Amino acid sequence: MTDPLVSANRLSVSYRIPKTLPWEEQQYFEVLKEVNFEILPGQRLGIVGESGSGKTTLGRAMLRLVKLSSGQLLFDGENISTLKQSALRPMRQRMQMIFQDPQSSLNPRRRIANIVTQPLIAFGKLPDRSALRETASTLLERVGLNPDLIDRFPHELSGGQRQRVGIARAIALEPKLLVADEIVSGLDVSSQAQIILLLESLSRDMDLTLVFISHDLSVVRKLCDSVIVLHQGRIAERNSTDGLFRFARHPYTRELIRAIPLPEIDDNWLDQNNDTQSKGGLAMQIKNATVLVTGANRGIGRAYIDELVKRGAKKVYATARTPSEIKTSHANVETHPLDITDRDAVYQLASKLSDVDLIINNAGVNMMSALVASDGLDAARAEMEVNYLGTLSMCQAFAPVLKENGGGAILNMLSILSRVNLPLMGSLCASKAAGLSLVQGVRAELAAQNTAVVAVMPGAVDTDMSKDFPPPKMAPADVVSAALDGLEEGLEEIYPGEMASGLNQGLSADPKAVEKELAGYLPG
Amino acid sequence: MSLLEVQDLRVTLRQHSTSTRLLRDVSLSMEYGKVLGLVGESGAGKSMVAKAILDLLPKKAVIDKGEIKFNQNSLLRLSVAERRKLLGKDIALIPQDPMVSLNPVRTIGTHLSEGLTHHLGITKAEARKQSIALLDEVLIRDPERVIDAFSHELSGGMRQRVLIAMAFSCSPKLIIADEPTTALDVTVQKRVLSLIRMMQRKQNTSLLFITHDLGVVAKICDQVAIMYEGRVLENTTAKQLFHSPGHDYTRALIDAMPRFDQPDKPILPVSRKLKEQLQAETREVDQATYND
Amino acid sequence: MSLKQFLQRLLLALPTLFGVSLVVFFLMRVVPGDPIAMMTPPGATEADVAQLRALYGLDKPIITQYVIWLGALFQGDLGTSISLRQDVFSLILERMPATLELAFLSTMIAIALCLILSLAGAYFRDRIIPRAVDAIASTAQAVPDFLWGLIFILLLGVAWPLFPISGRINPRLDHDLVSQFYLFESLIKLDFSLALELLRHLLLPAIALALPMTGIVTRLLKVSLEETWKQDYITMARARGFSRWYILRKEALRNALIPTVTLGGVQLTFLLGGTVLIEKLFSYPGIGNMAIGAVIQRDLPLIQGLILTFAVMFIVINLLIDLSYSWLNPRMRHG
Amino acid sequence: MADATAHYPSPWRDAGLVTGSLIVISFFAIAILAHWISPHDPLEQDLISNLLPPFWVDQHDPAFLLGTDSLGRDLLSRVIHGARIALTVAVLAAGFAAVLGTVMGLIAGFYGGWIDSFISRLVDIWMSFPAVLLSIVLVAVLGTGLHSVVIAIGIIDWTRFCRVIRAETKVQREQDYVAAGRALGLTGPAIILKEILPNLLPVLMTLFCLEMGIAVVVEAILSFVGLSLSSDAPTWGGLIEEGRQYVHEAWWVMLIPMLCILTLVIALNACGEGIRRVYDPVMHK
Repeated sequence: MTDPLVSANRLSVSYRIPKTLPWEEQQYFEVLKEVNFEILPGQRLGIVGESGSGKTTLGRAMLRLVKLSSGQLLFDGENISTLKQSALRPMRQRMQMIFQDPQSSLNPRRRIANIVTQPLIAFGKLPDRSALRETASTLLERVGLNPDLIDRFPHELSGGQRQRVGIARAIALEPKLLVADEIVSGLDVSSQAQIILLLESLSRDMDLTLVFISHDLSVVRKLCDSVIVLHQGRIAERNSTDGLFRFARHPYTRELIRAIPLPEIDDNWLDQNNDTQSKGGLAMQIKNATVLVTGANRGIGRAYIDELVKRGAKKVYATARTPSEIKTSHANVETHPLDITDRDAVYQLASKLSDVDLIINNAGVNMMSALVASDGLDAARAEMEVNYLGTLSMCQAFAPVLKENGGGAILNMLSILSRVNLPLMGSLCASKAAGLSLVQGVRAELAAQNTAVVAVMPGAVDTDMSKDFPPPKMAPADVVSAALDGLEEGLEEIYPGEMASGLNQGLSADPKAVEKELAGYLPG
Repeated sequence: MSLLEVQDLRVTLRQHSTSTRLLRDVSLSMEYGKVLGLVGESGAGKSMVAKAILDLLPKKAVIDKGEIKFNQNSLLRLSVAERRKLLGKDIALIPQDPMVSLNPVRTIGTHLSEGLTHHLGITKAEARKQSIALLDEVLIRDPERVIDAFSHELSGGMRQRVLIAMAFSCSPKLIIADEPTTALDVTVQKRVLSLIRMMQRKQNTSLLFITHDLGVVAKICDQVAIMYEGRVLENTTAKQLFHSPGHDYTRALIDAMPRFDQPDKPILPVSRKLKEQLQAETREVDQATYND
Repeated sequence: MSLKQFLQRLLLALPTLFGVSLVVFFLMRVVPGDPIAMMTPPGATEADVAQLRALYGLDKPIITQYVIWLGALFQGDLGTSISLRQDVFSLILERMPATLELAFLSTMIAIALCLILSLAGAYFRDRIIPRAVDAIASTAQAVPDFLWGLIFILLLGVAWPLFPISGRINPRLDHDLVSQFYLFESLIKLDFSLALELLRHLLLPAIALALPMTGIVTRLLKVSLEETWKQDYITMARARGFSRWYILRKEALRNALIPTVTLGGVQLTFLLGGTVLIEKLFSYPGIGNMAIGAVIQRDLPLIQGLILTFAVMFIVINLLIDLSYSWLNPRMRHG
Repeated sequence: MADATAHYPSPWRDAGLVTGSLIVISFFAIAILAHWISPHDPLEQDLISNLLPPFWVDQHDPAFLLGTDSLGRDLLSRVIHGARIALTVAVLAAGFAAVLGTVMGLIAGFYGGWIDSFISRLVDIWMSFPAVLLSIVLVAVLGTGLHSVVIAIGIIDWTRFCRVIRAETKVQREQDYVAAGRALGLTGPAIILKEILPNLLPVLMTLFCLEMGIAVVVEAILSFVGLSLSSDAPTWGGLIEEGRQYVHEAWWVMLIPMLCILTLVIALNACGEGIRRVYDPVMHK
């Protein structure tokens, strides 16, 4: 693996708040709060945030243009967090910046030729002054400007032209790292497109590492390969651009994305209440997701396939022990045979389906077996084999795939029986309880790789598996719909239906009463 | 029947010996209770249209020709005093930058109530009561406190809410919103847009919405006029615009937008050829109307 | 302004005051030139000089001298004037009202002129009035008070002798004023003929002092009003149908005053400092005139006392300006 | 990007600047050529023909175009030589104040922090004295003579430069082009001298012109109270002081030097304002 070009460890920047009276305690305003990140060579990193999020400060801190209050900053393997400006000077050839406001970043008293060659002169790379005009012309041509402009003053150019001059100055020294701070925000969409294309081609041709600071997610999506979302001085989320837009995890990121007005007529867009926040967990959008569903041949599994397609999933892998039973006519549904108790098969499939970002562990069995009242361990073993071990295999096999794809999610179909016990089905309940425990453990283990792990715990559902249960029973489609809503909202535990949510509330209020009540609930 | 009718409006800036056309025979028509989006890049003249309606044209800008009819009355034939009576009462403005559009030395309450006392002739006490109600209407929490606050004590989104309350305070027939969300963060923009549309629907106001962002147009406008160099290139419904844009320039604007939901969509700057063609057209228009 | 901010300003004034005392004290002693030489009348003997040295404590180390001087200062003891052989403090107290009356009248004239000129310049949109205001203001600003004084003496004192050009009151005039605030007292006593006589003496020096300040503040206030006029909140007010005069008064003036007040404060101290020369020019019996006399008489204690008095007045003016600034600008009020 | 095609107005088109500088240049020419163009020795007394009126008044003597003073010295010659003293003082004192004030202002404005507080406090202390009184005292302490006048004015008026330059430097320092300079690794002094100072030149030139005018007046004031050069040196202020004594008998003794000061000061102001109008993009914003 290549070494990062920039790496920041608990980087903080704070400003002193001026004291009114000398004996008051010094107050600080923290702009950046212990930020950690790495930038690999050649990467195009977008830094996104709203005003006051600290994004400009982060850009300037990277180049040590503001004073760091704590933390470590490595550039090209060298610790520059405490270097003096004089010691930094030679490194500045390798790191350059383009500023937000081309009006203020170009000295109004200098001609364009002097502005763009200034870096070369500062580093003694232009020993022959007679070459100045020629060099300046070449630089202007590289950024798509007419070389005739070299004798002009900045105020004689248009906004887009000035921004190009800023770019020309920044690339004059052929730096490794280029930080561009909101450089298209003041431009018309047409000039903006030109500047984006210019940056794209420059960074490709010059092997630049680009840090692109912007409030505009659409531009970042176009230009960058990975994104940091800053919120109130902290990194809310970091992911590949693709990953971020496909499953934005932080509620703030999701709000940002939802607030982008797409040029598509949508009468409801303004009515969608963007104050509904996530419930604190990681969330994932189904739209454009690639989903694998186990046990897709029956009840809930089938409902999942339909609902996923309806919600705009890019691709659905429907798996079952006997794939021929999966009935679907959608073009983007692909069937695969899979027995989740067959660990090798699970791993084989994982290596094949490398684009999955949502796993729905739906497969499960119910042997309708009591605990003490049954003889032997076969039923219990079979249930554990599928409900617990099979699901675990799936998690083990697909976790790296999800990581590769930016995080993704695992959604495990459990039951309210994970939380309560039913007489005569104790064995199933135990396996489902193990499943819940599994969810919690896997969630903790995969938190670092940004994978959501969700438990869905419905009450009785109207499927062939629970045909012996008395009503009321939920329709599978409703369960699925509630589960996916919860996932999109960022819930970690989803209780579809009244029965499940009622029991969940009861459990947190008075578990004993629930136990008593359920003692009389008998299937069949 | 339309509320606002701009007909062949031609505005020229006369400075020293040169004169520059700002608006080239602009015609627009707004229906009651509808939202008309006025779209263009900077310098397209969209704000100039607003200024002409609001009697805010710069001193050196002259209306050479054309007509602005509001409610069947010609605005340009009214006296200064008569026009002032309309402004703020029947025609209101939501400005671009909420950070600088409130007077820093006057309280929010003064801003709101001076319009009410001036235009509706109610007492100060009554105006204060109504102002609090207005702040409540634009979903400001704790209006009793905000009314005595100064603008620097409020966030950008709050200030824009106050300005929206000011605009709607006298139940105007027409509101001109001049890039009302350009200066705001995108999440705040969405809330402010929701609020503007809520108020607009509640009072059945006509809204002239000036913006450069086609995304915003798609979300709030019924009709759209595309402007370039002081000319209206296309005048159509929003649905039509995004379904099949009529003018090459409109299509070019849509093509130049990056879209976060379509990362693979190429972004194309407006081509030089198209711009040259448009500029040539502008010159033609100018020559043809030189002697008017 | 919050109490805290007021405290801050007071605290900031302390080092200034301390610095002032240092400068006043050491200026006379450290720079080349012997203060005793400055004080002694021609033809003094060695012994006289030594005696004088001891009398003023000048034979002690300089730091000790400073401490003694400062200590006396805190007790309101500014020493004894050499030329007038009187307590410096009471001398200053006696002359101060004359200067204060002059400065006050002058300030009032300046403020009134500034407001009238700049509001007129900003209100009218034709070509003549704003340009006339500009011309008046630049001339008033370009010519210093000293020259204005001379011009008035020549024009209104000599060529058309409409006004007296020296003194504060006709010395032959009998009056029964008890305080040194002649003008204020006569106004309180409703003795308008006396007040008029006093005003005739005051008017020329007061206008001469007021004009430069009027010029510079008018220009800034007018520019500031024009800048304010371009602000979006003014555009908002115009779009809401308020009249130009209403907007100018209610919306623009106070904002425009904010940058003006700071400059006005500086100009006010210049005005006060200008009394030194104007009083001399018009033989007006205030502390400024006294100061020049003290320098010519080489009256060290009196010079020190007077400079300190001016410095304290300047610092008070600056504090008042800070207060008015925060009254004008709500941003300052809430810290 | 208010106006992409804005140009600085041509200095030749600015009537104030052109007239002002023409007047100032002619004053300089007169001062330099004083020896050759003055009809009399400025110190030569002629007690018989004292207090002669200028040419436009009856009973004037054609040998003394602008009349004579109380000692019968030729006023024209005295005024011409006075210009020499006035301008020497103006250039030297304004130069002294400008260098001192600009250096302090740049340092305070650019570096901020304690050094800024220190310099600001120093300015506060300075501004707490009435300038005229302080210069009179200074000259009294230093002794009369050209050098004391120059030092007195410079030492007092550096604050005028310091305050403005400090404020402007603070504004410039926040501009991104300074950050761009830093990103290029330019050191503090290099940024001050190469990036910031050139942008302040118009302001500096304006201040310099205004300060020359102030110096001319202060020199006149010092002469007026008898503290400038030796008492018989032909200074404008000295003439005014003399004229003040005979103002009822011979008003022209006061009028003529006064007109000289007035013209020069207004011309210098016009130059200063003109430079600001023409060259200063900082002000244009």
